[in-house]
Amino acid sequence: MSATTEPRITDIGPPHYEKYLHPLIKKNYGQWKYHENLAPGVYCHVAESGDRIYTVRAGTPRLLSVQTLRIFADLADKYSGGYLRFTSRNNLEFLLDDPVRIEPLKQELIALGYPVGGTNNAISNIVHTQGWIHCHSSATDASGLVKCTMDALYERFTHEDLPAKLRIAVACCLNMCGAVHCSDIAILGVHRLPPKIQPTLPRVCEVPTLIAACPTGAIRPAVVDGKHSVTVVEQQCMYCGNCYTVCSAMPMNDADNDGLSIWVGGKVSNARSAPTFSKLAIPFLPNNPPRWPEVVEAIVKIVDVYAKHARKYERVGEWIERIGWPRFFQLTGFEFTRYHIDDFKHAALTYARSAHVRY
Amino acid sequence: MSATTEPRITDIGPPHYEKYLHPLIKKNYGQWKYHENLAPGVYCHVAESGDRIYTVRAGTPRLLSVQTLRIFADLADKYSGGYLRFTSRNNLEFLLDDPVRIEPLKQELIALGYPVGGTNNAISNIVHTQGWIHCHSSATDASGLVKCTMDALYERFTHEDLPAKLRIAVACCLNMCGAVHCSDIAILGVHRLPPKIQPTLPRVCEVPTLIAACPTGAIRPAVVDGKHSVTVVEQQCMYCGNCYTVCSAMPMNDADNDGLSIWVGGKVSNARSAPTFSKLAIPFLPNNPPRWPEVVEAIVKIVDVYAKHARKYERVGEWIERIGWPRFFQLTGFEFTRYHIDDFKHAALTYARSAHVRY
Amino acid sequence: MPDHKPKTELLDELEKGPWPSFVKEIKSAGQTSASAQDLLRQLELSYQEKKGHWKHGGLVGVLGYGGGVIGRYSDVGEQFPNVAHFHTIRVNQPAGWFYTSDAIRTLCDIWERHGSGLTNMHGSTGDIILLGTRTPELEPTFQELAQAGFDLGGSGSSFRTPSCCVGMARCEWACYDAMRLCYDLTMAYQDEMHRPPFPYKFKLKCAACPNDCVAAIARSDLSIIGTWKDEIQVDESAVTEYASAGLNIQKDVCDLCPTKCMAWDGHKLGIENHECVRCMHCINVMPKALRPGKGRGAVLMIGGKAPIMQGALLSSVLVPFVAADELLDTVKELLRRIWDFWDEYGNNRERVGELIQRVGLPAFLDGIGLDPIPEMVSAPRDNPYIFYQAAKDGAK
Amino acid sequence: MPDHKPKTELLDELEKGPWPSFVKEIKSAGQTSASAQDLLRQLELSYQEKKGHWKHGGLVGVLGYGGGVIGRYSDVGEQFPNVAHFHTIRVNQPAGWFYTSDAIRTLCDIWERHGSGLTNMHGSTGDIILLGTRTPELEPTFQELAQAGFDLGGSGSSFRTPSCCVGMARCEWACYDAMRLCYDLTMAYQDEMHRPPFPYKFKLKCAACPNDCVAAIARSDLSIIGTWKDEIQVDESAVTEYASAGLNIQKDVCDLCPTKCMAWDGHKLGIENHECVRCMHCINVMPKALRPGKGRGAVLMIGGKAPIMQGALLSSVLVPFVAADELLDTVKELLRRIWDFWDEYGNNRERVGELIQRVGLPAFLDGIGLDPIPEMVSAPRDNPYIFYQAAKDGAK
Ligand code: SRM
Ligand code: SRM
Ligand code: SRM
Ligand code: SRM
Ligand code: SF4
Ligand code: SF4
Ligand code: SF4
Ligand code: SF4
Ligand code: SF4
Ligand code: SF4
Ligand code: SF4
Ligand code: SF4
Repeated sequence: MSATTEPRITDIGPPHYEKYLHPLIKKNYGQWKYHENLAPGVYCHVAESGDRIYTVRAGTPRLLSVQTLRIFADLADKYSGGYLRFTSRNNLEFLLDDPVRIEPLKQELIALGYPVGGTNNAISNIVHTQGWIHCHSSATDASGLVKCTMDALYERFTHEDLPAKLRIAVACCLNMCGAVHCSDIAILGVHRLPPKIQPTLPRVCEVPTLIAACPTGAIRPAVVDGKHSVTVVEQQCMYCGNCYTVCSAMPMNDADNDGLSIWVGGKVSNARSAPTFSKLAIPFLPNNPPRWPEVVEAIVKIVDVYAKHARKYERVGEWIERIGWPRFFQLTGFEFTRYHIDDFKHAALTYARSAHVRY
Repeated sequence: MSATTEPRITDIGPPHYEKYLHPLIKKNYGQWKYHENLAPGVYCHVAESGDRIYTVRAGTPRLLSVQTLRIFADLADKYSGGYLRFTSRNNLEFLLDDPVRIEPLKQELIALGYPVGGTNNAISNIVHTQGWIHCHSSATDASGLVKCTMDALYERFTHEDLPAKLRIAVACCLNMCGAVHCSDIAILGVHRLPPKIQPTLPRVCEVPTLIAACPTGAIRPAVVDGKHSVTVVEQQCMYCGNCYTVCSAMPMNDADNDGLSIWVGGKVSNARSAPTFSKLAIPFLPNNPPRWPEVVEAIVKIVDVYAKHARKYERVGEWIERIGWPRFFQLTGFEFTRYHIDDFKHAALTYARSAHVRY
Repeated sequence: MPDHKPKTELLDELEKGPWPSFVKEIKSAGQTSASAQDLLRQLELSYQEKKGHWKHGGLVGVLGYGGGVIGRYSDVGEQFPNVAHFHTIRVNQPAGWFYTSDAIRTLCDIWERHGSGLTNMHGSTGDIILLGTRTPELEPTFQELAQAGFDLGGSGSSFRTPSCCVGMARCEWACYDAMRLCYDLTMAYQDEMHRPPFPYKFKLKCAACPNDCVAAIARSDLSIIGTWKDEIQVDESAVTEYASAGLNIQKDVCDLCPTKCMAWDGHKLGIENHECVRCMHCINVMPKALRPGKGRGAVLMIGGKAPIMQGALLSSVLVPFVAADELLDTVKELLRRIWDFWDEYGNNRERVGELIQRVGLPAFLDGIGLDPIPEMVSAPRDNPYIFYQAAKDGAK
Repeated sequence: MPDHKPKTELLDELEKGPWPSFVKEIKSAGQTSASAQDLLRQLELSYQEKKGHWKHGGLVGVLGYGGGVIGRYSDVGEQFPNVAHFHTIRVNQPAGWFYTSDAIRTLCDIWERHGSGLTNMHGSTGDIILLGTRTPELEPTFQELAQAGFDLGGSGSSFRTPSCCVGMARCEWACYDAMRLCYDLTMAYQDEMHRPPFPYKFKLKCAACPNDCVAAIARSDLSIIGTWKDEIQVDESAVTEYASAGLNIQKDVCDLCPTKCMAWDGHKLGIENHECVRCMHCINVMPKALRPGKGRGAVLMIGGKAPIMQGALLSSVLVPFVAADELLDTVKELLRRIWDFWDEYGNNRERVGELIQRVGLPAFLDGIGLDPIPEMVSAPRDNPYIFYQAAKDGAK
């Protein structure tokens, strides 16, 4: 350590957000009065002061190149004084003080291939994860699934004609990086074979840690070629991949058996009903890149049936709760199987414990 | 075995019920059209044929001497052609074809000390168990608790002025012989000390059976004086008494620590809301025979608060569900303690998992 | 007869007050029964000490039966010799708890001769409880009961005495003949009732409509709850009568319907029957105007029980609808399969509901040969821990 | 630069269709980045084989930090050398994801110099994700970011990058200043974020009202959800406007209120505020007429997480209300106690919600010194398996 070297900068935290706020937002911070939805993808927030800020929202693939980001920056300079933000669902928002610029911005965005919409009762962007782009755990690709699903639901993004908000999420393995477990519709990558234990465990893979990692106690100590290792009781494995997370010598990938499951009826907001988990709709669909037709068909089916049957303000789960799960399976034509019946820890609490039955 | 002895009669089952049915009931069996509530304790059922059968219901202590039963038989002969029945809550019902006899029967019942009522939105008889009368498991006496509680609620039996039905049950230990676990209000006898293991286990008490009997795994094998026995890890014991049920050498009774807990909001019917379990209201009240004033006071409090605040048709649990548990504790003045928070198997599912909060 | 007036200061307090007193009952039995007197004395001691005085029951019973009697011994038998042995006899009640005065007197006479003269009318399971006698009296009591047409009920790891609501005998809502089904099933399983064949007790209760006046869903391993498949029968003019009599149909009926499938426009009551969950509320409120549909039967539910030992369970849907005339056969066939599975896989003292919880409903359904259907669950699983089978058996 | 046009028949299919294509993004980065090109090639292979090609990550990072970088290696590195090492850098986003065009360009320039030129805007936790670089580039990237005012986010068993909704910056419903709280807490725990001190990850998210636009309740160990204590603010004339504009207030508002605490008589909207659970529905439907009350703050909720390993959890109520101006101090004090307890009793890889589930909420409350209150549970226990303590310590 020499006194002359410049001190290395650490622990400065993120930039302070105020630097990036539109002056009109800084002025009216915490003083907003109400908002109006001017068109799909376009909001106007009105402050107590009478000031108005206009938001134009566009869909993105989330995976963005620096080239594209620079285009967004240029658009911001051109239309919104250089101010932009991203939403919690990876949409892009431009913040305008002049309503006259809304339409030209929209047109330019659309021309560039970025759809304007996703607000109000539209289907917004799909929250998703890494998939084959960057993760070792993935049973499928996330970006590809998002692309083909949103292609099919494009009109639902640019129009706000659903009974309520509808949030879709994709996660490529049971770790569920995102809010797949609480989404109106979720696509979840699943493995269906136990880990293939490699002949020798690397040093980081400690046997007790491995045993503790298994939610069902399927992992047992074993001695292989005189070395401490483990075996998996296959009947007890439900392919969660947690052992693989803690030890690279337990890979799960399998081209034929990996695939997708579809979940429905979760939500996060406290509006009306309490936040709730997504429930199993389809236990398995094949991994069929590049366009996963079976998955897309199933999602579109759910959205269409929901759009047709739900009442205004009813989220997917609230609608199913009202009509009952048997009718959901009837209306969608999805098969109800043994897999739909929970058999994990709190399973018995999901059995139908009343004589309330619909015919 | 000699061919001359009369064959011993076995496995004949109960008498066929038809023998005991009032002719008017036999005639209109399955052909009832509707019923009317003529007065507390008095029903009229009208058949498709136009026939009418009148029911007069009276409360009993359930524990009945042959002397009293003969009095009931005499009343039946005098007023109802000899036909009578008991209800699923241990009330007595006389079945009359002549409405003129209703009033005299009522008067005679009341004069004999058997209150007429318990129908409709009255508090009916308390379903209960053996207690110190006949059971080895009991943490309290059931009959005594019923007597003092019903003395205090007498007017609620003879009047039908509650918002809905209100069912009370008493059980003298966690075996809950009855429907304590699904009652509007339940009084439950509890132990609060671990079993006192006797020095030597009788032969029927097998150690593996004992270990398996404990829901929390508190029982461990031990060798005492060279003999196979068990110990109890006191921190893990929650005094359920199941070990005592399977082995007499693990008695639980303790004059100072046994007592009562109060539970509310359970129901059995499918009317409106699904059947549901009773929830803990008061974790412990002392065993204070002969009149258990603390228990009676608590029950009366719950009934009064419910009567005052619930809406028509709302069962106790439905009412609390609407106003929220915090308000229930406020209104009754009962203390909310650590014991109210579940810590058994599915405990985590009872935590408040939404931002729905009342202030 | 010893001293006719035991000193019972504490219990005497319980003769006061308007509700009929069990102490009076014990005293009244005590007029002719020494054991009733000693019961009172022992009970007074319990009240003083805040402690029961009964020992763990032993195995007592009648010849050839493995149940029906609860053995009971006092731990202060020297002090109260007449209750040193004080066994209870469970007598199978007539379905619906109907009696004639003669039947009552017959029971009283037998019990006065052979026991304490004290009864419970009835026990929580439904039996006539004859409360307290000595071992030598058991067989004679049993034989006299049998002569009079009565038999013992269940105890131990047996098929327990079934019970049922009053149903068709006096209720307009009965969707199947609960008393008859209860009787027929009781007769069908006399052997299972009297010679305990199971890992633990098995209870069955019949409620003829969803009001469940026998608490079947909470207290029986197999709960048979009446319901209907078609449309609620509506008598329009009676609806109008209720409205003009002051019933607030919107508030008291429609708003409380759990599925909000009813509409009232001030004149006509509309019901979207395919949304109705057959809860009974509207029918309960307007018995003259509404009635269950005509396509009647029952939903079969499995697993109800008290807390010991894995926690209490309400029964859950096993078969959402069985037509009334197919009930007996269907229930018998199902019971055979359920009992086989329980027999093979159930642990000692494991109720069938707990077994299902342990092995999982899908495995149980496999075992008894039923297909999974969405009516069996309140919602499909929300956790992704799925035991895929096809994959296990090899890729497909 | 090798071949500018990798053959990607399958991925090319994903350039078709109206939704913006991530394949186009990778190709566009590929114009200047060899690793983006190899990423595309490896991805094409994955699409052909239906199988990922990333190996388990190793421990890589920047000096003095224990997190912020996700190590990643290809298992077909010989084939695609430019992604043989392909680590991700997590950069802590500005609160609310607000940027200026300059800030964006600065990030782009740094990342173009040091990495693949690919990003995620943003990662699910909230970070700016810089997708793919080699180990030697990590430290230089980090230092250039720092010069530009950016720092790394969390990974591993650390305090993870907090995130928040847009809140007061552009939402009329914000009940506390979520962006500010998020920023202040991020700054307060730089050490916990950069040098993993915990048994496992710990996430915190701030939603300024119960609509929870950052899914805090589902995805954060500590979820701070704005709410109010007093009465909903009503602008009567605006209500009338909604009604005359055709809103069916009875059906669309009152009937959907979860506690049915609203009444509409065609003229006036009544709200029984003490029954209101602050769900937001009525306010959402009539933003011009209704607003949260003035006594604002937040409910603190604990334990939200994804399924691994004991099953997913939604956060549950820990403190039902903290006034807005006390939030920072209260949260810091609570975090200290929670982390102490977790540190002492948590197992390796046990989220705090799972710890609470294992030891029980009462024990957790004891540990952090909070009193139990009924707001913490949806209902009191229904099983009678109570661990009485007073009795354990001796009779009382
Ligand atoms: C911009 C954003 C916050 C942010 O900081 O980025 C946001 C902004 C707004 N939300 Fe949101 N919500 C945002 C994510 C969410 C999320 C989180 C999520 O989807 O992962 C939720 C919870 C979703 C759920 O329950 O699963 C969410 C649940 C709501 C709700 C409740 C809807 C419901 O009935 O359940 C409202 C109220 C409404 O829409 O009536 C709402 C309303 C709003 C309003 C109208 C608030 C306002 O007055 O400004 C904003 C515009 C809404 C719109 O997009 O239609 N926002 N909102 C997020 C936009 C995401 C996107 O690009 O689509
Ligand atoms: C006689 C009896 C059946 C029997 O076979 O013995 C019976 C008989 C009737 N019940 Fe019941 N119920 C009887 C026990 C029950 C039980 C079981 C129990 O209490 O253990 C229940 C379930 C209670 C629960 O949910 O916890 C029960 C829940 C109902 C209900 C649903 C009430 C509700 O809103 O939840 C009705 C409908 C009503 O009252 O509107 C009902 C209605 C009726 C009607 C009106 C049916 C009819 O049309 O005849 C009968 C007279 C009711 C009354 O007593 O006011 N009966 N009824 C039982 C009388 C017990 C007693 O002496 O008090
Ligand atoms: C007599 C009776 C209580 C009463 O006063 O009415 C009774 C009394 C006893 N019950 Fe019970 N149970 C009685 C109905 C019930 C009911 C209610 C029912 O059947 O509808 C239940 C709850 C429903 C259920 O079975 O789950 C019930 C749940 C238990 C349990 C807990 C079972 C469980 O799985 O949770 C035990 C413990 C056991 O079996 O070891 C039990 C055990 C006992 C024992 C045999 C005590 C023991 O630990 O061995 C009691 C004998 C008392 C005695 O000396 O007379 N008793 N018991 C009831 C039977 C009378 C009859 O035949 O009509
Ligand atoms: C990058 C990201 C997904 C994305 O594409 O956005 C991600 C990627 C990974 N997550 Fe995640 N998680 C990401 C947000 C989440 C979220 C969402 C959130 O934070 O709001 C969750 C659910 C919430 C939660 O934490 O419970 C999440 C739940 C998990 C879990 C399961 C944790 C659990 O307790 O259930 C794991 C497994 C683990 O920690 O070992 C996990 C593990 C991983 C690892 C590190 C893989 C592993 O097994 O070690 C992934 C690295 C992928 C890679 O190579 O880049 N990731 N992960 C997200 C972080 C970006 C960011 O910093 O902004
Ligand atoms: S969901 Fe699984 S596969 Fe996808 S990014 Fe997260 S850990 Fe990786
Ligand atoms: S995949 Fe999951 S269930 Fe299977 S062995 Fe690994 S940790 Fe256990
Ligand atoms: S509840 Fe307990 S003490 Fe009472 S009769 Fe049943 S087993 Fe005996
Ligand atoms: S009383 Fe219950 S918890 Fe305690 S040792 Fe006995 S069986 Fe176990
Ligand atoms: S359960 Fe139904 S059918 Fe049986 S008595 Fe009760 S209301 Fe009548
Ligand atoms: S029976 Fe119940 S669910 Fe059906 S219409 Fe009547 S109130 Fe509604
Ligand atoms: S959570 Fe509430 S305050 Fe925050 S953006 Fe959403 S609606 Fe507005
Ligand atoms: S916020 Fe929700 S609970 Fe409160 S009044 Fe409005 S709709 Fe009802």
